[in-house]
Amino acid sequence: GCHTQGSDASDAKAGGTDKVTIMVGGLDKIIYLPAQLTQSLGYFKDQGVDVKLLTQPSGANAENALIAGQVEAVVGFYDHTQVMQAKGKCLESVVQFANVPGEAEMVAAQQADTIKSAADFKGKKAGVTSPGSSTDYLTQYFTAKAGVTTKDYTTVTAGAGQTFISAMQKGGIDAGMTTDPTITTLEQKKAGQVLFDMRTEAGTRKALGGLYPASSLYMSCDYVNQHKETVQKLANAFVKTLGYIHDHSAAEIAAKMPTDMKGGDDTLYTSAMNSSKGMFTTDGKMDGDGAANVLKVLSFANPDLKGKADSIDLSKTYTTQFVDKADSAS
Amino acid sequence: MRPDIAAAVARTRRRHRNHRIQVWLLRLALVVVVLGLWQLATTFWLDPFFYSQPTAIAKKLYVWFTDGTSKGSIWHNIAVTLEEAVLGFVTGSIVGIVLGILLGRARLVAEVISPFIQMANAVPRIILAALFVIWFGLGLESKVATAFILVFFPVFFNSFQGAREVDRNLVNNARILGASRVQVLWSIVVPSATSWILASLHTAFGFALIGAIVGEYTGAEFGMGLLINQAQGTFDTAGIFAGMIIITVIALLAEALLGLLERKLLRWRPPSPSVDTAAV
Amino acid sequence: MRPDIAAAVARTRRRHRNHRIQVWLLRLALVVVVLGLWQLATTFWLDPFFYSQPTAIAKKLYVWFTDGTSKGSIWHNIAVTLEEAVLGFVTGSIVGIVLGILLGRARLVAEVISPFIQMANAVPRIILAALFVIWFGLGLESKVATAFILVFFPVFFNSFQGAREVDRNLVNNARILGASRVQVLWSIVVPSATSWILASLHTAFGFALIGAIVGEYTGAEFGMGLLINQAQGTFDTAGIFAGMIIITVIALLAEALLGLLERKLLRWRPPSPSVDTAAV
Amino acid sequence: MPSTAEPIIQLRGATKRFLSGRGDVHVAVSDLDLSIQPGEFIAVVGPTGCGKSTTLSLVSGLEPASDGSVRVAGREVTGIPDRIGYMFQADALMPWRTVLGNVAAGLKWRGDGAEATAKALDWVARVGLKGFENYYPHQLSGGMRKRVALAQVLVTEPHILLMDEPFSALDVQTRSLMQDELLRLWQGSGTAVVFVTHDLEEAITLADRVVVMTASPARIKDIFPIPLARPRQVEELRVQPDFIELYKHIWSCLSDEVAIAREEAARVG
Amino acid sequence: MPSTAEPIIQLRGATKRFLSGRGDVHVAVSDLDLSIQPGEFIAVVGPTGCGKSTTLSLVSGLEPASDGSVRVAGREVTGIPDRIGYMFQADALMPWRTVLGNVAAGLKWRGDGAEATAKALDWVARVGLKGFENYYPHQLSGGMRKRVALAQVLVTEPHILLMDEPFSALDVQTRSLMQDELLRLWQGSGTAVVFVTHDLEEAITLADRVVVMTASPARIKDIFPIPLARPRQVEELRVQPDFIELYKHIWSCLSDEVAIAREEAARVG
Ligand SMILES: Nc1ncnc2c1ncn2[C@@H]1O[C@H](COP(=O)(O)OP(=O)(O)OP(=O)(O)O)[C@@H](O)[C@H]1O
Ligand SMILES: Nc1ncnc2c1ncn2[C@@H]1O[C@H](COP(=O)(O)OP(=O)(O)OP(=O)(O)O)[C@@H](O)[C@H]1O
Ligand SMILES: [Mg+2]
Ligand SMILES: [Mg+2]
Repeated sequence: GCHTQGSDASDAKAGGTDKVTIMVGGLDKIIYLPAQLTQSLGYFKDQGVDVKLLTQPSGANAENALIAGQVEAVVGFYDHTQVMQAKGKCLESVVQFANVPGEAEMVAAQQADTIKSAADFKGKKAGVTSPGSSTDYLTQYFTAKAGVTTKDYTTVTAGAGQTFISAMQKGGIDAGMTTDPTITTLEQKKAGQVLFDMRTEAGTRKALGGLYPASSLYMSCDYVNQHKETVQKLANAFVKTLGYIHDHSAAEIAAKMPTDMKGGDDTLYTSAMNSSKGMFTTDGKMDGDGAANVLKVLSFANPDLKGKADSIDLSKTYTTQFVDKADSAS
Repeated sequence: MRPDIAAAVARTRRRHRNHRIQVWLLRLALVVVVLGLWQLATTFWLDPFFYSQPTAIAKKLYVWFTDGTSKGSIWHNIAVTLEEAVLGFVTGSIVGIVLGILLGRARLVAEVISPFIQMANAVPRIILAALFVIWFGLGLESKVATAFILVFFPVFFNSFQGAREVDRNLVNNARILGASRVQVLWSIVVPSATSWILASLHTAFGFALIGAIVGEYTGAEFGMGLLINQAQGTFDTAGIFAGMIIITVIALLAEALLGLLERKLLRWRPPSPSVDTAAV
Repeated sequence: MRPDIAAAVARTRRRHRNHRIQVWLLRLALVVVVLGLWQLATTFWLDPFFYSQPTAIAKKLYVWFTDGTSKGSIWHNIAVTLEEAVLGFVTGSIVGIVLGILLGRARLVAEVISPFIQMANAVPRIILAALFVIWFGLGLESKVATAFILVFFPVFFNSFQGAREVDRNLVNNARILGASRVQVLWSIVVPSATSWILASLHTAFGFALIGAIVGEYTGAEFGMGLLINQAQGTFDTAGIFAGMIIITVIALLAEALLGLLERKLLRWRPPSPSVDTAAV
Repeated sequence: MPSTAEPIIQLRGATKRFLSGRGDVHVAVSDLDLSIQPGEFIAVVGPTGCGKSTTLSLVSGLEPASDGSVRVAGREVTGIPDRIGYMFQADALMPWRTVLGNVAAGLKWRGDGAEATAKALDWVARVGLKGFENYYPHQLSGGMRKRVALAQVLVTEPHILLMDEPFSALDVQTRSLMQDELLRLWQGSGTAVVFVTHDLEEAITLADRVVVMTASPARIKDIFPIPLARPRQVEELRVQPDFIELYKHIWSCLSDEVAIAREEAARVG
Repeated sequence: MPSTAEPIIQLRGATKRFLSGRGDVHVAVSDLDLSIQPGEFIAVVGPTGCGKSTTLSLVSGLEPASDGSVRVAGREVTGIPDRIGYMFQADALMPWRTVLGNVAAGLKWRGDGAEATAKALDWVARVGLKGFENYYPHQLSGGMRKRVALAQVLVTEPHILLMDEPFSALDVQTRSLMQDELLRLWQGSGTAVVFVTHDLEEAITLADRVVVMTASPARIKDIFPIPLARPRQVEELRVQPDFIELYKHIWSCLSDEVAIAREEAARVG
């Protein structure tokens, strides 16, 4: 295929349909499920937007594609908008899928007796998906809250999915942060168990002392200002999907997803969905305190934001104007 | 032709055919043994979650080829990857061959530039793939660029060395006979370097496929890389292997084409002794 | 030595030295021009967010080498990556050379096996890297395995071809003189294939480094790949480039060592005409 | 010198065909019948391109015969027979070994490592290359390379010695020195020599029997015994009347063939 | 045949040194002085390894002189002079081209593509290889390859022809045919020929002057004019008394050198 580049396509309205390319930081991850689900449910089409979903294994390069103008929007972690502001780039979240990270800190089965709280991380190997990722920052933050510094334990890059599972089974990591369906798989294989469940508000507050809005749809501020109509249509579609998730059972949602994305194991996927589906918001709205909490975490761990919390204007990192309208529309 | 000679020629043909049959049987046997051991091992000792199973992979392939994938028809995904790989292969080989041969004959330029080429060769391609997305966008171009860069280096280095290995007698003779620099390049250096270049092309198409797939990893809408990436994300080990098998089969087909080309280009060679010349 | 001859020899030495100085000056000029253009372009036209800047990279390198990195001393990270790369390089080259030469001389086995090797060569290395982490864990082994697999194929293919290209006259002569199969291999095939093998080794160390880094990307505690991955994760373009520069410098040093080896092994060659033989 | 023992080399109806270019068959030698006794010195002459080198390659076991039988020391030739020496028409020195290394190679390969260097040094001197021991082949002239190849073969003391135009690149004087040396060595050694040359004088000077081959495809046209007394002194032989008589006799046979070869070539295509 | 025009080849004090193995210097030829007129036929003889091929490579511009001057057609040699032909001592045919392709190469490279094939076909026939046009070099015998190389050079009709032992791999009859052909072609063509050979008979038969070189390092020992009438008939010449006289005279000069060369070699190392 000869793919037209997103930036050219966005301005071209073919037969009254807006064309939008969205880069998803892992189309198959359950935390980013609304993207594929909206497509499967046909809500984009209903709104008159022609959406192309691209995928990328790590969220970090997604921003690059966004800033370089290769795509119009990214489905990824909200915290990137803050980091980007520190780098002088304005990005904003327009639909917030979840106010919790959707991650869980897992403890390897062999270490279940020794690691019972953040304070027990001393001298252990803590797995993260990749250095400089949100999992890295969250780990640093919750251990620091328990008085354990990064010097006291080893951070190990363990990837996501099978490499993570294998590392945990083989003792390559003693604990580690990951998302579903890895969490559910680890539990089923009895290779690890949940220490902090940041798929729920309670667990997130326990680990981080507040919410941590993560999975979201964000765009460059310029684009949002210049294409309000299109953004509104996207917001409408996503909010409708969030409603759908709320109103339907895990099995019903799973049935809407392409078989491939479930990895051929329907029951595993459904049970993972079941434990994760609670994290999604119903209205796509950002929790303001949560945004502030994100800044707190980042200004602790991210080298660009360290000690610069004051210089960040949170109001420029997200907007609820579109979801507000979408709510009233539905 | 005298009858005894005709008989001898027929004998040779027969021997060739028998040899080919033998080779294919041995290959088949090898495949069967490997698949059998794999199936056995994953049934009794190894966790198929990590190692998958031939039967599971076969099932996956069956589904892909009958029902299609979540990204549309498998053929479409293959076509996308193939297009990227072929473009990268063609451009990468051509540029590699041309630059390699030219630098191989231009000593001063080669001496000045070669450390930089060595450096460029050591740049990890995954990082480059990320940069290419920024420079060339998410479309075809960035994947072709990744495939290009993977193909370019081995082809370049072999062409370069091949151009330097040319028999000096041949070059001298051609120069005396009135060949210009360009003609020496074209009539002496290129044919001499052919076996070097072909040796690198044997690996190059595999690299082009890898490049296309690495490119698709960095962001794509369709393609085998995407399917594999997705399989990885969903713990679908059978899907990973199924994707790899499709890729390797493509590579084999390309290799077969390349073999034909090689036989054509190197027809002037003395046949290898063991199979071909024995008693016509 | 007669005085006029001594003078002539001295003249040759001088010419050699001048040539070397010239080459180094040209290289330096090239570096300066490229860096200058880069700095200029990123100051006036290009976004340094994507393209970074030589000055920013220099600063980053300075910090790394004085204050260290978030993953400890930069030397430690270099050492980790280097260890993985060297191990992968050594094992990959040895296995590649040995198998390549043996298969190059064993026609039937080669015919049976070669399609499988072609297939293996087309398996994308990032997928393999992930599989290796699963099979061998997060430690040294999985990175060495990735480096090994990247090094193995080019070396194997070149050794294979080199072993097949051997002058048949030489082999016949050796056999007549009483050389056993092993001796023919060792005394005729290996020296003949040396330039083929060395050509592949030139690319191989770069590949070993890439392998180590790809391995570290997939999972690691220390290493240059981790630093680059981290730089990517934090949008630190200068960090990405700084990491790449360190890697390429390592590759260059390795290349210099290899050059020494090459000159030693190929001492028997007629010197190339343009520089060496001109009027002693 | 021919003894009546069992022949050490025996060709019976030996034929060699090549597949040429586009599938047609080229008959290089056809129906050769020839028996050579141990210790016999045979010279082979014939027009260029007739198949002399091909005949040697059949005896050496490097090329299998297409038809007929080739026996060496009573055994059908399948691989390379024991204790055979073959000096090729083309250059076959190892470019990565020095003169000394090249000459010593055969002995080292056969496991006589201990005396290899001493013997090799001796042989390098015998072929007149003292002082060039550490030169690489590309640093030698054409004639010098030929002499290295000669030393390389002779140092292994073969029982059967096949030589393909060994002296054609040498000047006359060096050549007669080499011829003398060869005869001196061969005398009484029991080695059977098959010596291909295009120089009839050389053939008669050296051999017990001269084999004249026909134009392509080569057959044996005639075999001439050379009843000149041994030991022979190369330089003196040429002016003896028996020699001149023999020369004329064989020459008339050979020159017919050469003429046929030319006509043949002119007629074809 | 020598004219009194400006010499077409002129060596003055030409010297060539090589860096051998471990840094020592080998003097291959030293202080050569030689002038060759257009249309002259010069034969060069000398003991093997003395530097004959090196001398040709100086004239051809393939190797620069270490000292002294080499002028061709009045110009100092820096690259390859125009319209020069050089038949190498070693094999230099392109293995990937057929006989015809090899012979036609020179003309095609010089841009005479149109008649290249016709002329090449003619030359293939003249060297007696009709019928072998589509053979690849590896399918030919040693002598046949030499003849292809000969045709390859002659088809380009050079003004200066350097030949390094061109006929040494040919049988006597083919050789004299080739010699005749060469003389016939050269006669009146104005081509200057430098013909290296180790066969003094051949040298005298063909040349206007015979240059005898000394043992290594080569110098010119003597130059003998050959006052035999032209056109010469190769076969008949050999028995003429003048010829035999000349032969004896030059031979005594040459054989001294060969003897010195051997002693030299024996003394070194
Ligand atoms: N591989 C081959 N394929 C086809 N024809 C071949 C091959 N090898 C040799 N021939 C042919 O066989 C014939 C005999 O070749 P051979 O080398 O034996 O001749 P020769 O008598 O040694 O000649 P010379 O004296 O020139 O060396 C030639 O006509 C040659 O073309
Ligand atoms: N590249 C080189 N390096 C060192 N020495 C060389 C080199 N080339 C030639 N020589 C030496 O120069 C001398 C002359 O060599 P040349 O090839 O000119 O001899 P030639 O007279 O042609 O002998 P032949 O009749 O055997 O062909 C020889 O002693 C040789 O060892
Ligand atoms: Mg022959
Ligand atoms: Mg010579």
